[in-house]
Amino acid sequence: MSADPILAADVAAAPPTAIELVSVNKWYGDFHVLRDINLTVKRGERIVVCGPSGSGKSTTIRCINRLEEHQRGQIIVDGIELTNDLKRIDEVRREVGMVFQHFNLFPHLTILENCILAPTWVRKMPRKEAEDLAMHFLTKVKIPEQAGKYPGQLSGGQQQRVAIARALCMRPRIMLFDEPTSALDPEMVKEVLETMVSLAEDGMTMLCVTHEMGFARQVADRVIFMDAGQIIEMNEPNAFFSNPQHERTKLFLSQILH
Amino acid sequence: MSADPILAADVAAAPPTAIELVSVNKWYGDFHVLRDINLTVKRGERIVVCGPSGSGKSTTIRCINRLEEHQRGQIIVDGIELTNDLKRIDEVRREVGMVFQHFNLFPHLTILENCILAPTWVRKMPRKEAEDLAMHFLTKVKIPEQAGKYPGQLSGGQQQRVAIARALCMRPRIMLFDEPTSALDPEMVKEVLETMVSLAEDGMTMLCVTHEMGFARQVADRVIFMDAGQIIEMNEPNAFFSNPQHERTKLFLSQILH
Amino acid sequence: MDVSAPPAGKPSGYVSSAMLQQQPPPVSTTGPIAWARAHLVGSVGQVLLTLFGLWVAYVVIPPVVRFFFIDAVFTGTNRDACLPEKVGRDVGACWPFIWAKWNQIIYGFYPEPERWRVNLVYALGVVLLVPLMIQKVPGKRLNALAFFGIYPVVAFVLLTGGDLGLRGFLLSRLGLGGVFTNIGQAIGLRSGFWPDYVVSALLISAIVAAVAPVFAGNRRTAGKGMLVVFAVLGVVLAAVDIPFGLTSVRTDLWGGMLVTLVIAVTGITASLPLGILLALGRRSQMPLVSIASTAFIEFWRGVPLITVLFFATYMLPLFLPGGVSIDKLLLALVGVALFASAYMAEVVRGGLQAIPKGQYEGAAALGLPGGLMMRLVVMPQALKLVIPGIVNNFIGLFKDTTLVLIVAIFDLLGALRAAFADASWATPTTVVTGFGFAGLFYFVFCFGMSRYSMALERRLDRNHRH
Amino acid sequence: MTDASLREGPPKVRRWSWTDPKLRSLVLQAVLGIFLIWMAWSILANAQANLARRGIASGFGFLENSAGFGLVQTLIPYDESMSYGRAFLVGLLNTLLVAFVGIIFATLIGFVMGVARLSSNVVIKALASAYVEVTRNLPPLFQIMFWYIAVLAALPGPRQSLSFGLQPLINAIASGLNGIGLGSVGAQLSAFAGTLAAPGVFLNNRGLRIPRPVFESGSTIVGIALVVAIFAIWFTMRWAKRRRVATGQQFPVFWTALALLIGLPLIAAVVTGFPVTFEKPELRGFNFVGGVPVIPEFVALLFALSIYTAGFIAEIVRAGILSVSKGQSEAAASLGLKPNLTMRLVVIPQALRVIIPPLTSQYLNLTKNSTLGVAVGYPDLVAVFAGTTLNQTGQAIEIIAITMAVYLTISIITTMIMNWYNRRVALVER
Amino acid sequence: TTLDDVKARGALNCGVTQGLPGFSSPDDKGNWTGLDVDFCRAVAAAIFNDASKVRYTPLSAKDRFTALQSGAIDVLSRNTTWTMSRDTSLGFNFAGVMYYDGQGFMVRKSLNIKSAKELNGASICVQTGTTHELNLGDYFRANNMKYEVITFATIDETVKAYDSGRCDVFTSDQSQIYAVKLKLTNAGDHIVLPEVISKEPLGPLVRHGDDQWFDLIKWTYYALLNAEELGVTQKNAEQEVNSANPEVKRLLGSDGKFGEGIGLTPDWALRAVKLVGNYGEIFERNVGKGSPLGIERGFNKLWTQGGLQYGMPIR
Ligand SMILES: Nc1ncnc2c1ncn2[C@@H]1O[C@H](COP(=O)(O)OP(=O)(O)OP(=O)(O)O)[C@@H](O)[C@H]1O
Ligand SMILES: Nc1ncnc2c1ncn2[C@@H]1O[C@H](COP(=O)(O)OP(=O)(O)OP(=O)(O)O)[C@@H](O)[C@H]1O
Ligand SMILES: [Mg+2]
Ligand SMILES: [Mg+2]
Repeated sequence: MSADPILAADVAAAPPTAIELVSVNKWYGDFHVLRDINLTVKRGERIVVCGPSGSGKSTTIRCINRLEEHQRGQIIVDGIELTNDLKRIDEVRREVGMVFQHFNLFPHLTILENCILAPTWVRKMPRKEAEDLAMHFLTKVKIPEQAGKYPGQLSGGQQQRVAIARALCMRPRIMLFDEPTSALDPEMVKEVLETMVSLAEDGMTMLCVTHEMGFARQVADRVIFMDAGQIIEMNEPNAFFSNPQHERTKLFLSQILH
Repeated sequence: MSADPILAADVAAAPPTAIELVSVNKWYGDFHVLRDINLTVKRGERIVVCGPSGSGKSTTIRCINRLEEHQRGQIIVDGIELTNDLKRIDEVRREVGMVFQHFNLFPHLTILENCILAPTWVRKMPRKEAEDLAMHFLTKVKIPEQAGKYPGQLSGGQQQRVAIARALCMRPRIMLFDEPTSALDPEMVKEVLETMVSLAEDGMTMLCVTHEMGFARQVADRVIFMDAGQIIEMNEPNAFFSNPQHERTKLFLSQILH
Repeated sequence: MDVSAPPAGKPSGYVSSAMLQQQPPPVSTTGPIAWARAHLVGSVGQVLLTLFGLWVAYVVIPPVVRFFFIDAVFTGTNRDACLPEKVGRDVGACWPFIWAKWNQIIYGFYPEPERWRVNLVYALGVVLLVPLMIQKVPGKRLNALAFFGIYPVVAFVLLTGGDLGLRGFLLSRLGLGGVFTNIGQAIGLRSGFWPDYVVSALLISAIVAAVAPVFAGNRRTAGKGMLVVFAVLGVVLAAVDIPFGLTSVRTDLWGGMLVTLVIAVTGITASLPLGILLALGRRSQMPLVSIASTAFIEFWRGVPLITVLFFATYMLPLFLPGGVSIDKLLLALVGVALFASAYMAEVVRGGLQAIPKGQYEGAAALGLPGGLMMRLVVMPQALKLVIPGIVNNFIGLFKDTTLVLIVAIFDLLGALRAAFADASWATPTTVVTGFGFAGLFYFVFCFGMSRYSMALERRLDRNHRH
Repeated sequence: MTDASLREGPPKVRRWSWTDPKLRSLVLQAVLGIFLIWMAWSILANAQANLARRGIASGFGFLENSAGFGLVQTLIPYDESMSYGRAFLVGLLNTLLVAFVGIIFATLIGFVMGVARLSSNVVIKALASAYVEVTRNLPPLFQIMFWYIAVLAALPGPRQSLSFGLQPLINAIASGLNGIGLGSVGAQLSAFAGTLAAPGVFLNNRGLRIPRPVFESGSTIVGIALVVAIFAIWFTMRWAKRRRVATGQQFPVFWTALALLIGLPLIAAVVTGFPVTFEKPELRGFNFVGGVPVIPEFVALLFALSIYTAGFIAEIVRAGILSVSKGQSEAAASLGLKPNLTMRLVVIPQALRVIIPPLTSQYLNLTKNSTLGVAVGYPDLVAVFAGTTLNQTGQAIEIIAITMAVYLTISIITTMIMNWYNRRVALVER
Repeated sequence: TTLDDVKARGALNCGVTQGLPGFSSPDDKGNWTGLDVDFCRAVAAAIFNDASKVRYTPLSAKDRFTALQSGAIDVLSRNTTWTMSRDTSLGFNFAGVMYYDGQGFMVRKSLNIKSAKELNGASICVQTGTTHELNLGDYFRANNMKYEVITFATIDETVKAYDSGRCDVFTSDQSQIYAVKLKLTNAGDHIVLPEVISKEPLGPLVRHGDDQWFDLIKWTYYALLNAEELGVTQKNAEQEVNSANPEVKRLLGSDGKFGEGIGLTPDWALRAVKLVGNYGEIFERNVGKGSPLGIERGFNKLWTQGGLQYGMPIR
C-alpha cells in the first residue's frame, strides 16, 4: 500500500532518529522504576514493548512525551531534548501522538470536535481544513459516520479508534500506544488492531505497548521485553519469539502465548 | 483435584435442580427484552452463555438473582420461586453469588472487609471465622497478601479475583458471572479463568456469560447462544463449536473465533 | 488439565425453531392502574403517605387562597379600604397597598420621567436572555456576546445616564497633562483622559510583553493580548464617557426590583468567573497562591455578609486615605459578588476534583498547553458536573440581595418595608400582604432558576449518554 | 542487548530558563507575596492615621461597662447590671445554641428528604420535591417570620396555657410497681410524685416552661448512679460490638442502654428517698415564673433555619447518593444485604465524600443565617453585640472586629472538623 | 469644611430612618416625607434655595452613629435622643430638639391595667438599638420590678409580635405608639398608659470638629421656631420680607447679614421657611392634625403657648 499523502510530507522533513533514550533513570519517591534505559528508534521504525505488569512499560512511553518527568539521563525526541522548558515540551507533544488504554476521549465534545480541538487550537488550522483532515482520518479508521456523536454513544472499539484518529489529526511524526486494546472486548480488539496495522503500513514511527503477539509478529520491526524497570531483551520479532535468550523472557512468553 | 471441603457441605444439602426458568418474559417499558426463556440448570452444572451484544444475556442472569424483575413466567432458584416477596428474594440472593463485569467492589472498604461484609451482617458469622473464610478464598484466588489494601490499589485482574472471592465468601450454591474477563489484560484473563476453572472443578453450579471460547470448551457442560432475547441454540461445547445448527450461531462463531 | 466428566443426565442439544416476535407487555405492568398500584397504594404505608400528602395540601391551600383572594381587597385609595371596621367584613390581603406602592417596588426612587430607561433595560434584558436560554434558537455566540458584552454597557449607560466625565490620571502627575488636554480639546476630545489611556495602554502592554516569557510562552501574543484587552476596555470606557444627553441618575435613587435584579445579575455573572479563578488558585501548586486563595475563600465563607457590608459602607472611609468615597451600590455589588464567588469557588473545586487524571493527560498528549487544557477540556466538564451546586448558589445569592438594606439602598424588600411606614396605608394586613407579594416574587425567580437548571442538566446529560 | 549494569548517567546540570515552571512559580509567588504585604500595610497605616485624626475613642475598655439592657434568653446568669462583655457571652452562647441544634435538625431532615426524593413512591417523592422547592426558594427571613407568627398564632395566652402533668404518668408507674409486688417502692414513688404536684409543664405563647430540678443533699448519689449508668452503657456498647465481631450475634444495645439510663438513677433515687425536688413554673401576674423557659423566638428560629437549610442539604444528599454508581447497590443486593443495610454500609459511606464539602458550606450558612433571628427578637450575637451594644457604645471598629473574628473562628472550627471527617471518609486510591 | 463639601457636591447628605410614620418615610410617589425629612429639606433650602437637594441615607438604629462618624452623612436627622454620652464620647453635637418625646407603654385593655407600676413580670416588646432598652432597665429596677424584654430589629416586627400576643406591653416613644396603633388588628383594644418613663429629646446632630456647620444646623432649627413665633409662614414669607417688625426683618435677611456667620447669604432663613414652612407647619403637616397620626403638640408647643420650643433670638 502506498504511504498516506497527508502524512508523507511531514515524515520526510524530520530528522532520521525519531526517539533517543540515553541512560534514562526515573524514581517514584524511592522506587527506582526505570533503570538505565537506552533505546534508539529510527524514523519509520515500529517497536512493540512487552513485559509483565509493573515492569515500567507505561512509564517509559509516558516519559517520552513528558507526562512523567525523568530524573537522570537524556530523552531526545524528534531532535528536541526534553527538559523542564515548557515550550519544548509543548513542541514535542505536538509531534508525538499518544493513544491511551482508556481512550481518554473528551466526553463533552462530539467525535469530530474531539478530533479538531488540538489542530485548531494548537496548530491554528482553519476549522474547515481541520474538519476535512479529521474526516480523512475518521474514514481511515472506518467510522466517518460517527463524527457527530458523543464518545459516550460509541462502543469501546469505536472509541479507541476515535482516540487513534484524534492523535493522528495532529499529524504527529511519532505515535505512542499504551496497551490500546486491553480495555476492549475480543470482538473489538480485532477492529483496533486492523487500524493499527494499516497505520504501520503507512510508515509511521510507532512505539506500542501491547501483548497482542499476533500484532507484534505481523508489524513490529523490533520487540522489546522489559522487566523490573530494565530492558531485558530486544530483537526482531521472529528471533524474539522463536528464540528468546533471557530466562525471564522465556518464562514470560510461555505464560502469554496460549 | 478434590472438592473444596468448605463448599462441599453446602452443595450436598441442596435440591438437585439449581435453577429453573419457565417461559420467562421480560419487558423494559415496551421493549420485549426476554422472550420465552426456558432453561433448567442441574446442580453442579456449568453453563456458558454467549451471544451478540444486547441479546439479553446480562438481563437473564440479573433476573436470576432478581436484580431485575420479570413480568411473566417462573424463575425458581434453589427450590425457591422468585416473587415480590422480599424475604424470598433475600434468601435466594444469599445462595446465589454474582460477579459483575465491572467488579463493583466497595471502594471504601479493604479487600478483607469487602469479603467479610456480607458474611458478618447477613450470615451473622463471627468476624474471626469470616476472616478465616475470606483468607481461605483469597488464597484460593492467589491474592492473600492483598487483604489489607483497598480496591483502588489493586490491578484489574486482582480486583476481579477479589470480586470472585467476595461472592464465594457467602458460600453460595450457585455462581453467576457476567463477562468476568472482558475488562482485563490478556495475562489477567488467564489468572481469572484459572480461578474459575478451579471453582468449576469443585462442583459449583455456574452460569457464566463470556466470550472466552477456550474457557467454554474446557469447562462448560453446555453452551447457550442467545440472540434478540431468545435462546437460539444450546448444546454441549464440542457439538456447539464444531457443528452449530442455527444460521445465526454460525455467523456469530465465525466472527468471534479468530 | 482434564475436562471434568459431565454430570449424569447429559443435556441434549436445543435449537430454536422460529424466532419469536416482539410482543406487547402485559397490561398489568403498564397503564394507569399499574402505575397507581406501584406508586400510590401499593402497601399500607403508601396509602398512609398518600393520605398524609392530601391532608397537608388540604391544610395549607384553602386558608392561603382565602386570605390572598377570597377575602382580599382589590381596590381602594388608602387604608380605609382595608380596615375591617370600615369594610364591615373580615379582610384578607390589602392589594391596593401594593398597587399604590407599585412604582416604588419596581423602580425605587428612580425619577419618574426617566423610568422609561429602566423599562428599556428590562425589555432589552428579556429580549436578549430568552433566546439565549432556549436551545433551539440559533446564533448563540452572537447572542451571548450581546448579552454578556454589550448589554451590561448599554444598561449601565441607560440606568446611570452615562457621561462619567473621565479624568486624566497619569500625565498630569508628570506635569504633561496640560499639553495633551489642549491638543485634545483642539481636535475635539473632551478631556485629558484619552491621551493618558493610550499612553498607559502602551506602557502596560510593553511591560507585559517584557515579562511574558516568565509566565506564559510568547511575548508577542502576550503584548497583543494586552492591547486587545485595552482596546475593549477603551470601547467600554468611551461608551460610558460619551454624553448621550441622558439625565444622570445617582445610584442612591435606584431601588426596588431594579436594585434586586441589578445585584443578582451582576453577582451571578461575576461570581462564576471569579469563583473559577479562586478554585484554580486554591488547587494551584504554588503554596502562596493556594494559601491566599484559601484564606480569601474561608474569610468570605466564614463572615456574615451583613457585617462585611456594614464595614464597607460605614467603616471603610476610616481605613482609606481621606476624602475617598465609594458608591454604595458599587460596594454592595462588589461585596455580594465576592461573597458569592467564595461559595462558587468551593463548588467548582468539587467539580475539578471529579475530573479524572486521564482527561488532563489526554489533553497534554495532544499538545494543549495548560491554559487551553483548562478552558477547553477540564472546565466544561467540571462545570457541567456541578450545575446543581452552582444553581444552589445562584438561588442563595438572589435571596441575599435583601441584605443591601444595610448600605441604605432599598431593594424590593426594603422598598416594601419603607412603604409599611406610610401611615396612610397602615392596616393590620398590610405587612402580610407585602411579604406575601415579595415571597411570590422571590419564589418565581428562584423556582424558575431551579427548574431551568434541571432542564439544562438533563439536556447536557442526554448529549453524553446513549 | 541486555545491559543490567547501571552506568553513571551524565552529570546533572540545572539550566536556568525563563520557562522553567519552578522559576516561574517562584517569581509569581514573590510578586504576590509582596503585593499582599503592601496591601495589609497600607490599610493598617491608613486606619491608624484616620482614627488619630478624627479622635475616635478606641480600645476594649467598654466591655467592662455595665450594659443596662435586658435579654430574653440567657444560658448563663445575666441581668442588666452586668457588663457588655457578659452580654457578648450571652449572645455568643445563644448563637452557638441555635446553630448547633439547628445543624443537627437540618442534617436529619435533609438526609430524610434527600433519600425521600429518590423514593419510588410518587407521593413521598412529590412531597419531598415540594418541600425542597418551597423551602429553598423563599428567603429565610420570610420563613423565620412565618414560623414565628405561626407559632404565636397556634398557642394560647399565658392564662389559657396548655399544661401537661407528670403525676398521672408517675401514678401509673406506681400502680404498676404495686402490681408486681413492689408496693413500697410504688408508694415512695407516688409520694415523690406528690411533691411534684401536677401540672409541671406549661405551653403558651410565651414559650414552653418545664420544671427545673433542684438538687438536695442526697442527690450526689443519684448523680453518681447516672455517671455509672453512662459508663455501663459505654462498656455495654463495646462489649456488644466485640460480641458481634466474635459471634455475629446482635445485642439489643439501645434498649439495654435505655434501661440502664433510667433504671440505675431511679434505683439510687429510691434508695436515697428521692432527694430531688422540682421548681415548678407558676402563673404569677403576667406569666409563669420559675422553671426552665423555652422561648418561641428560639423555636421559630430553630424551625426556620433547620427547615430552610434542610432543603439545601436534601439536594446535596440526593446528588451524593446519585453519585454512587448503581453497581454498588446491586453488588450489595446480590450479596444478600437488605436495602437499609445497603444504604448504611455501602451507599452512604461512599456518598459522604461527595456530600461533605457542600454540607460544610451549608453548616456555615446556617450559622450565619442565625443572625436573621434579630427579626423575631432572638438575642443572638449580632443582635446583642453588633446591634444593641454597638448602638449604645458606638465603638464600631472594635465590635465589628470582634464579631467578624468570632464568626470566622466558629466557621474555621466547623470547617476543620468537617475536613477532618472528610479525610476519614476519603477513598484510598492508587 | 462640611459646608464646602456639601456645596461642591450640590446636595446635602442626610441620615434618616428606614421608615417611621410621620418622621421619615417615602410616600406613594416615592418622595421622602416627615418631620425629620423636612428639617433636612429646610437645611438644603437654606443652602441651595432648593429643598430637593438632599440625598437621603436611610439608616437603621445601629448604623446611624457609625455613618455619621465616618462622614458618610453630613447630618443625622433621625429621631435620635440627645444624651450626654452621645454628645460627648461618641463625638457628636446635637443641634436642637425637633421633637420632645417620652417613652410610654401600650397594653391591652383586657389586662385591666391602669398604671405602669403594675407591670411587674410583664413581657415587653421593644425595638433594638434605642435608648428604650436602657430606660426600661432603669425604670423596672428603680421600681423593683421584674420584666422580660424581647428586642426586635424593626418596628414592624415589634408590632407584629405584640399584636400576636407575644408580649403584654409595647413600649416606645409616645409619638411612635400612636403611629403603631394604626397597624393593630383592633386598635380600640389597646390603651396607652399615662406614665412617661423617660425624657426623649429627639433632634438633629452633627460630627464634632466643624463649628460652622454645627452653627448652620442649629440656627436653621432656631429660624424655623422663630418663624412660627413671628407668624412667618410658607405662604406669607415673601411678603413678610418687607415687614415692619425688626425681628422679622433680621430673620428674613432684610436687616443685617446674619447668614454670613454660617457661611450663607443673609436671606437663608427666608429660603428655608418659604420652601419648607415654619416649625408649626412642619409639625402639623407630618405628625399633627394634618396627618393620620393626629398627635397633640404637647411639649412641642412654643414657649409662648406653654410648651418647650424656644427659638434663640437672631440678633
Ligand atoms: N505514581 C506512582 N507512584 C508510585 N509508584 C508508581 C506510580 N505509578 C506507577 N508506579 C509503579 O511503577 C511501576 C511501573 O509502572 P508502569 O505503569 O510503568 O508499569 P507497566 O509496565 O505499564 O505495567 P502494566 O502492564 O500493568 O500497565 C509499577 O510497579 C507501579 O506500581
Ligand atoms: N434499564 C433498561 N431499560 C431499557 N432497556 C434496557 C435496559 N437495560 C438493558 N436494556 C436493553 O435490553 C437489551 C438487553 O440488554 P443486556 O444488558 O441483557 O444485553 P447483553 O446481552 O448482556 O449485552 P452485552 O453483551 O452488551 O452486555 C439491550 O438491547 C439493552 O439496550
Ligand atoms: Mg501500563
Ligand atoms: Mg451484558
